[in-house]
Amino acid sequence: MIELTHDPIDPAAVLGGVESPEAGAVLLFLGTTRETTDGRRTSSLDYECYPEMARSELAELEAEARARWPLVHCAIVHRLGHLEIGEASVAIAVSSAHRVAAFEAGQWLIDTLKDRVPIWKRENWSDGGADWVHPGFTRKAEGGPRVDRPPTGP
Amino acid sequence: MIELTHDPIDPAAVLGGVESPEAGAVLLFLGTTRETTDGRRTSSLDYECYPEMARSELAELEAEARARWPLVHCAIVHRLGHLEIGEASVAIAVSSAHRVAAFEAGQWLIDTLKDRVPIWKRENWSDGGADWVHPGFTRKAEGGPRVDRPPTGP
Amino acid sequence: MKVTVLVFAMARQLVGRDRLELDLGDGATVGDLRAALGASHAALAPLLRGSLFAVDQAYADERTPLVPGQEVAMIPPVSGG
Amino acid sequence: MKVTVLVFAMARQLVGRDRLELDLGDGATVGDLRAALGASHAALAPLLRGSLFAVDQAYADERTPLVPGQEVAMIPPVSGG
Repeated sequence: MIELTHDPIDPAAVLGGVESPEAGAVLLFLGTTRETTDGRRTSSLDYECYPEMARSELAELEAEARARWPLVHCAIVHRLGHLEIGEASVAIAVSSAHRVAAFEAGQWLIDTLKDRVPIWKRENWSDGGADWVHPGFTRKAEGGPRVDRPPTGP
Repeated sequence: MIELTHDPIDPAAVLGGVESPEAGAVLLFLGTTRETTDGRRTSSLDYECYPEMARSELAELEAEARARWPLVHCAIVHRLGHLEIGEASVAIAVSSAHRVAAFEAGQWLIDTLKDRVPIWKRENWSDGGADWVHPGFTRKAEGGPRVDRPPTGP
Repeated sequence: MKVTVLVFAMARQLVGRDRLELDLGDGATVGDLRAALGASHAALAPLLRGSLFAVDQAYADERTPLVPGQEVAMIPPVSGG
Repeated sequence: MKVTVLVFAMARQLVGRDRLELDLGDGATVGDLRAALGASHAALAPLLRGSLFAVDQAYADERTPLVPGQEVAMIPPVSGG
């Protein structure tokens, strides 16, 4: 089950969606918005995505996870729009007969989601300003973008 | 937070107990009672424990996990008494700034709990009979206990 | 041939729009589009280096051919989760 | 000296009680208790081989000494979780 939503994620509903009498293990991972990132305080976050592709990539993640592990159910919910501190930006829930599959699939799903699914977050800092987060890339507090190392070629 | 309870586990309450603005990752593991074990149908389960020691071993698990990983919060709840199929027998929830610690600590906690904490389950079979589960040990459907291999010495 | 490039996140912020139109030569590939985009929108150049492109909602490589009217998405490093 | 052995799960079922009293020699250890328990309650012998013992609510080894009146728990392979 795949969902992109602007509404708050209800962890109990996500969990309920993967429960089953066939399952001996249920794993829920929540990514939540932290107050401090690298020592700087965040006041809120905004998430945006490329909707059609985010949806198809999430569906592909679920299909790949089901091919790799014997899952009973799998749910991936990603929040979009404006989030306050402490809110969940993503919920991943899987159920399986045995726990190893649930742990492995859950960790693979969040790792691969963060690597591959076209969703971006913007950190809105408590001291003002906001930065889109592009891993491997940083932006000066004021002014234009820069790369971590000076550009060395075209 | 450690709890041994005869009441149904409320996963939302366990989750709520580990949420924090310092946490970027929350992991919840539920062990649930499966309908089928090795092809045989279970109708229900009963759990018993050595209460004082189970409590101290669980507290020791929490302390060890906190020493090994930078956890914000840690909760371990184990159900006792009679459980119907699909009910959770154990809930483990951890929160941490980053997800790797949450996954590693969650998996270590359930693995070590199953290895070390003096709690036992009895499978009540749909076709009648009941067996206490002692890993490495099996009991005939009728009659006395036996080991997997014939005893070879005192 | 004309193609449309969807831009997101910092790229959208840098160009102040959520889509750009580019005019490419016939037979252009994703690699050609990347070069043209860096030339026409210099502010995107640093971010372009770490970005991928998607054609038909799937990641494409540099040799993927484009067709007239194609909608291509520039995917800067993602930060979901 | 008399010691009390708490028994659980299949062990409790096999002996029909949740505690047993044993009379051991002075200076007896957990290993001596294990041997005495197998001799006095033969039905427990197979399960005893895979069991541990706890003294003062902590796992003990075979050399752990016992004192008169000590409460010891027989811990057959656990199956919580």
